[in-house]
Amino acid sequence: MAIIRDIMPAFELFQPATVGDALGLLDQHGSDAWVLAGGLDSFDWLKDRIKRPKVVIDLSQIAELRGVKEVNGGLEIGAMTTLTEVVRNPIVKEKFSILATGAELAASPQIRNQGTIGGNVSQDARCWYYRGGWKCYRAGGNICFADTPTAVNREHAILHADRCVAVNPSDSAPALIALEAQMVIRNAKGERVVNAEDYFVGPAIDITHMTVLKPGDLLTAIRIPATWAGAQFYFEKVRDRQVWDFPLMNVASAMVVNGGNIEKIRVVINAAAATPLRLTAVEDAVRGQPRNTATGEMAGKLAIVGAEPLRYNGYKLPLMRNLVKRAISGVEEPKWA
Amino acid sequence: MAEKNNMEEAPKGISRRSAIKGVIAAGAVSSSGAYLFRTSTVRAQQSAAGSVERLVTLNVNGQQRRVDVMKQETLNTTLRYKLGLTGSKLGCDRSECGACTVLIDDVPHYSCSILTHTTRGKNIVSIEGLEANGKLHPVQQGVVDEQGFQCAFCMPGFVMATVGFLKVNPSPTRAELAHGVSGNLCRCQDYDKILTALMKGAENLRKVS
Amino acid sequence: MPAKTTPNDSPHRLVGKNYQTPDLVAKVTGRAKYAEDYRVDGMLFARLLLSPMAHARIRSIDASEALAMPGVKGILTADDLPAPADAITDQGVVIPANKLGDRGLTNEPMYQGEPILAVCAVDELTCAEAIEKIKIDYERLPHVVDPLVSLRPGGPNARVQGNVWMRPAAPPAEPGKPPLPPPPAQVAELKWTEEDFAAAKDGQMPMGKPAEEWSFGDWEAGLKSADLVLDETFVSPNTSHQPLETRTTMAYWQNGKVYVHTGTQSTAQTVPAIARWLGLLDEKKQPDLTKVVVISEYTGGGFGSKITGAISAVIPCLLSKKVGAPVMMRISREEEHFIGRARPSVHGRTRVGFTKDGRITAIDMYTICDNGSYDAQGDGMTAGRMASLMYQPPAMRMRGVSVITNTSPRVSQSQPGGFQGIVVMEPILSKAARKLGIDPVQIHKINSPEGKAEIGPPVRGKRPYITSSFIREALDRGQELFRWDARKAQVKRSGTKVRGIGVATSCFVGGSIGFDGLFVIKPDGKMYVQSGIGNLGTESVHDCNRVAAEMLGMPWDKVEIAWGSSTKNLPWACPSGGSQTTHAMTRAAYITATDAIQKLQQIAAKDLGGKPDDYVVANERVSRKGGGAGMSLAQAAKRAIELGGIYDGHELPKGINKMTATSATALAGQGLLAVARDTMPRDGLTHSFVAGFAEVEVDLETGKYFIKDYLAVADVGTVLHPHALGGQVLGRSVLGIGHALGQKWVYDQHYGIPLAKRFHHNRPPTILDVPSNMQWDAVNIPDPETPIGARGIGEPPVGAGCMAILNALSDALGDDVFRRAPVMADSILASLEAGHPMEEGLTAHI
Amino acid sequence: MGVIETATNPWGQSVPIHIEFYLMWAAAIGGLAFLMVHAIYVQFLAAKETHTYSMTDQAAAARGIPAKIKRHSGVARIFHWVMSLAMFALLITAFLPKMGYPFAWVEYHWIAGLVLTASIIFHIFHASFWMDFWSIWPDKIDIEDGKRRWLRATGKSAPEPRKFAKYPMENKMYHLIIVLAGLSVTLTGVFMMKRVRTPFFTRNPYLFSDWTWGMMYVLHGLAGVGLIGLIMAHVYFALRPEKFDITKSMIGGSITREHYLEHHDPERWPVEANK
Repeated sequence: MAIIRDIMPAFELFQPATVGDALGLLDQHGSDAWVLAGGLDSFDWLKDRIKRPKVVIDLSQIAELRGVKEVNGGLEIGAMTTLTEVVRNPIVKEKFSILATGAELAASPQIRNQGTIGGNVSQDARCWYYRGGWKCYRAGGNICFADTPTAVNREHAILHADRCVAVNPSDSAPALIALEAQMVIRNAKGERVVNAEDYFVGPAIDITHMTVLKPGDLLTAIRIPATWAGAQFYFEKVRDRQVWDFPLMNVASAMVVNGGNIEKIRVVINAAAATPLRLTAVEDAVRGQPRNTATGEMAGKLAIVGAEPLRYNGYKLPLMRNLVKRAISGVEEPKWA
Repeated sequence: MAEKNNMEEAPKGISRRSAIKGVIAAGAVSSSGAYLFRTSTVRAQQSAAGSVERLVTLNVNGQQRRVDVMKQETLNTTLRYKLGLTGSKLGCDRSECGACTVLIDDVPHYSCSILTHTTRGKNIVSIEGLEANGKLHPVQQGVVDEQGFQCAFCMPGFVMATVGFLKVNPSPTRAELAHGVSGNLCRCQDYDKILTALMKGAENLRKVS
Repeated sequence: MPAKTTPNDSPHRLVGKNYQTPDLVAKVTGRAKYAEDYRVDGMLFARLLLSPMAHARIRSIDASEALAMPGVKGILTADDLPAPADAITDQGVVIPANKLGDRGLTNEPMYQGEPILAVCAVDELTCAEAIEKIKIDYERLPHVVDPLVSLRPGGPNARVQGNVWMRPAAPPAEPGKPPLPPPPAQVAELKWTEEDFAAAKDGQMPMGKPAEEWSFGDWEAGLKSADLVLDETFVSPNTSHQPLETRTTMAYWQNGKVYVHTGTQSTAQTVPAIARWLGLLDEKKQPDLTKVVVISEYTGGGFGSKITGAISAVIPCLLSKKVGAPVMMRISREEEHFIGRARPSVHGRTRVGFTKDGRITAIDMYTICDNGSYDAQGDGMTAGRMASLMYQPPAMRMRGVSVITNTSPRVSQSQPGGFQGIVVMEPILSKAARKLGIDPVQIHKINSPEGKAEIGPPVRGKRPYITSSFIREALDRGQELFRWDARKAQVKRSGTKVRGIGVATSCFVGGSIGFDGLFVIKPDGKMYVQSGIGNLGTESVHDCNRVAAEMLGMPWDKVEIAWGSSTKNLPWACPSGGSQTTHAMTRAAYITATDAIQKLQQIAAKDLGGKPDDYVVANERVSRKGGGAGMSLAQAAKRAIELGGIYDGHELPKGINKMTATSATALAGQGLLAVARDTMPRDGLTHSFVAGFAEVEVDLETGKYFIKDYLAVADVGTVLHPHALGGQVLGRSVLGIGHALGQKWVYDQHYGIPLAKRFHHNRPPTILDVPSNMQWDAVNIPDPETPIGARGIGEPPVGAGCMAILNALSDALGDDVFRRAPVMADSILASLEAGHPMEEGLTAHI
Repeated sequence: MGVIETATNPWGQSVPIHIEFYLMWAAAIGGLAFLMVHAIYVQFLAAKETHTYSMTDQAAAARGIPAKIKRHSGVARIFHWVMSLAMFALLITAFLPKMGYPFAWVEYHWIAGLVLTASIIFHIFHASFWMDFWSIWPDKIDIEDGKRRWLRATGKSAPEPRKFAKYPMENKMYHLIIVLAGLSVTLTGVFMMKRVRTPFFTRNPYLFSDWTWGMMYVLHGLAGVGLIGLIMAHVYFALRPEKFDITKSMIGGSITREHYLEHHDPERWPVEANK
């Protein structure tokens, strides 16, 4: 079949007004259905004619999926809340600013105006072989084109690669994991809640999916507990272009410092592996330590133990080391006299 | 051109399951111009019960426009090929360049990357809708004042992004405005002059409002 | 930084002043129509089927299932294309057709993404579904995407015929006769030896047998006598032109004429181009200009890629003829990546000798140009030519080879070859400055051209020279405006940040000659100017005519400009490319205005007595010198119609272009018609110059760097239109900066397939990648060899932009951190970590 | 539903990538069906076996045939069990994720594969130099006897089949099929290790053409699903009471003299007499 791109194939479109209706439709259409949130990831697949769902279920009309609610000092963010709405939310800004920072660094203003927090955490890998329609492991094939002697894999994984070397590109995911967020998933049978760090799934377990969502599942909300409200946060994203670019790597940390010592901490890195990585070994090592450069450096070195670079992504080792360091001891800003 | 029709604004948020389960016959609306992306003669797109109806009313530039819209149709296609509004350009069709930017309920969106059906019941403003009473919008006037832009293929998108951004931040610094329009690409790379022109536009807008 | 300088202190009435161009309101209201904005009754759509393979031969095409689909109207394959026709210029010179050129569709795809056929249907969705039903039997052929791989012994050839473009030497001239031009370039096979490859060490570019070579002076002695000799390899990237408007075209036929709505850099020159591509030739085998109408009021960028439109335009033209309906062929962004042309990458290895005080003694340069799949690209050799001008070596050897690869076709992009020459040379200059302890601005000044400086190899025993250069003045101005010395003294490192400053100079052709002007002064007293220039928003389509209006004392609001459609009786004009237009078309405007003035003087003398010389033209009147009798231009226009003959265009001068003559004839009798061809003398070749200054700040922990400030100072002769000039100076600077920051191509070498096809892969700079306040200035010294003194500007800022940034970066980080452009966070970080350049220097497309 | 799943390679060519995974269920169901049919046949339809012996126990004892007859050396038994463990590990790691129980299987799979490969290589050497190499391959008599059994089972008259040499016909046939499947799966598997990350090689999926690789995956898959059925059958027979003696011999190493006399022909499998 000759290949042609850039014209969306026809599909049946449903715009349910309630979550219940949406779940009913998902249940009815099973794996034929494609869930459309903001659509920024979906339309690429559809316009490239690589994915051809029979049915598209557009969640845009479901009011209950949208908005930020304060719950017990924490937040419940509807999955269809746009990134801009998250960024501009006063409580997010005040108590959980790391999420605002991360979300604001995603993509471009127009994308943030339409792209949703649920979509941002559930987005697919951006490996250019995979997105180019090459039939790789992630696409159900039997090869990883990005890890071959001639592959160009500058943006790919240095950790936990298993056949597939793609990375998770989300900017809000590491912030959410640092905040100990929980994902609320509903399907026709009921609701389940998973920790943000368990929401993502690596290729070793499921090579064709990025998250634990199964056909019929809907991410309906993200809950942020009060636990880390007002903690010390650090978020940094390194990217090639200062807008509309995926992270070469990003880091998020939430920290409670007491008397100069790190009392509580969560550190998360993304674009290093197929899932955002919570660095528990680093957390354990720095807990109780003074928050200073030495601790940061130790943490950085520890973070990259076991990392395996590919031909073109060796820079990700020092990058991850330095970002983890900064996430713990901060960045030394220049003092130009 | 599509007929103007004030009668049938699609109610927002109605459960489609409970809505009328009508299958609109293909070709029923042939008034929407000849340049249709599969809307009429070739192959009827079957509608399943409960799915969206193809005949919709859109609020574009303050007018109610009745139009036959394919399920997979993007707003940009509808504007350009069905409503004759070719001011919104298609530069990449992948939400990367911003040339297609329009305002939907005052918020800048890439019209190439939103389904027309998603915009039912919302106020859509394209570059053609900025002029009022034969006068350029202050932001447009800023561009004229400063001879902003070169080839100007990106211009409608930049102007719309600016108009949207200024609704949130009417007095931006140069750097803030640059962030505001950073979802738009100019390949003539005339960013400096563009920014000067848009800053002038912001100034013009502050004067009139 | 000082406030932005706007050279608006022009002594002229119109020239050098800002004004509102006549196309601006249409653009800002969305009413401006680009090719895809046109709608015609019964319009059909076409889409392309592209080759999935990097190199293949098509055995058979089975489109029966597609053609049987309802709504499918037709198919166009390479077999439907007319055979490439030789071109014959109006001087009768035969330009033989390139039989190995791009024809729009092909049966031997030379790169992945090359169009094989087009399907026409009632809508795009039907086209797409039909294309998916077409079965093509391909025979896969060997492919190569890396020039060095192809040059290896036994390496694959991208074409069946070979892997390099060779230019056979010109036949020896017969005594007493002018030398014959060299025959056109031919494809041949060239392989280097294992020894050639083994001789290159530590990331150096290997150098085997070249395809082309020139030299002047004793370069060997120059290198031998030098106090410092640097031998550096540097690689420039392949970059797509990526105009924001793709090469979408809509075409239909009416009364035997094809109407083509498309983007182009030259309304005038696209007419013969399309006629030739379509095989529409007259009895003299010249393109039949009466059969083609080009409509292109607005073009969404070209940068060299739409120089006379695009060959793909023939597809909707021919499909439209075949199916008997208008056909719109929208080109998607991805298709634009494949067929939209790109700048060829150049691998350069250069040995440069310096004296202790920084003067270059000799240059020995070798370039490998990644030619892409089709026409021979001259960028590699032009690099040497421009280096010979910019750095004024007393002696130089230039060698080069342009290697054909199975990658998308290349074509000139802003500063073609000149850019690569600057990119290859500037790191050496900046390294030499550090090694010799000379200020970087100084080392540029020491080696800069001045006045009628020489350029390139000798022609007939003598080296050609340029018209003028004031780059030293630009460097002085920049040094001051940028506060170079103060910045040099500032602290370099603080925290994790290092900052550095850089300067680079750059040059390119700044104008051509020999084009036509045409306007009519009508009895309504208005001046109706015909402009054949393409409208790319550089505003030269309007700006150049300000010269004529100025000379005639015509108020600007009484000037009407016709442009954008060949139905509008346009004169022959240069394409808006290669920075030709400002120079060429102000000259044409000047000579045409001179023609008008002479005619006005003659009419006045006829009616009012005396000699024509007794009259002057000013303030919309032609009147006797020192006051007295006169008539308004409106009256003169009326008289011109009565007089007829040369005055109203019924009689035309010899030597003007055929297109101009046809247009003038159509306009005859409407008023005083001025028409002329630029035959004015010019001593030297016109070139323009830019000095770029940059400060960057690098984060040593992430490898990311940010441009803190940028200033470009242009030496472009007289400033014509400050707003437009500023747009060009900084716009083209940012195009160059993009080459420093991240623009490149990426290919999978195994399959020969491009991976970076989207904006976020190819990374053209965004508004946040450059400072939100950039600066520019122009020295504004007129070029002595052209009446208005204006030269073109489009090209030189590019190289200066790219290399001022990279020189600033090496000022911050030291030598040997990077050796190819673009320089991105990954290579900086990895190299800093390792203490030596980590990025693969020579592998193509990574 | 075909046997091979194809995909479009980057050049737009259709190439095989692996078997259709429903074959896994087909093999399992097929295997199960065979067992059930066999069990039913043996239970209800087959003529009850009459026990005949080559000679009396006493006669055998008199001839010095020991009470325990060595069937498998210790080394051979270790080999068998190592191999069987590897095989189970391989089957579980290969098919459990496909059956909807995802886990990180790849590393276990190739490690088990290496164990299997190593044990097979060992076995080949061992069998070639330290065992009676030919004893496991069907010979002319086996084929003739096979025919006889078939004729008799289908109610036709045929001479009585002779008793077996060291290995019964089923054993030999089974071994033969296992050899084919095992070699297919291990040979392709070793090459496939070039496609995943191991400490041994740099990954290089471009070692062969897309088509060759695809066929290798298909062969690996076919042999793999084949092994599902084969292993099921093997386990089934090992547990069947009439074969249990043989199963025990794979643990203890010996069969009883009685079993020997009943099933084997001392002429074809001479046993060293007690000295």
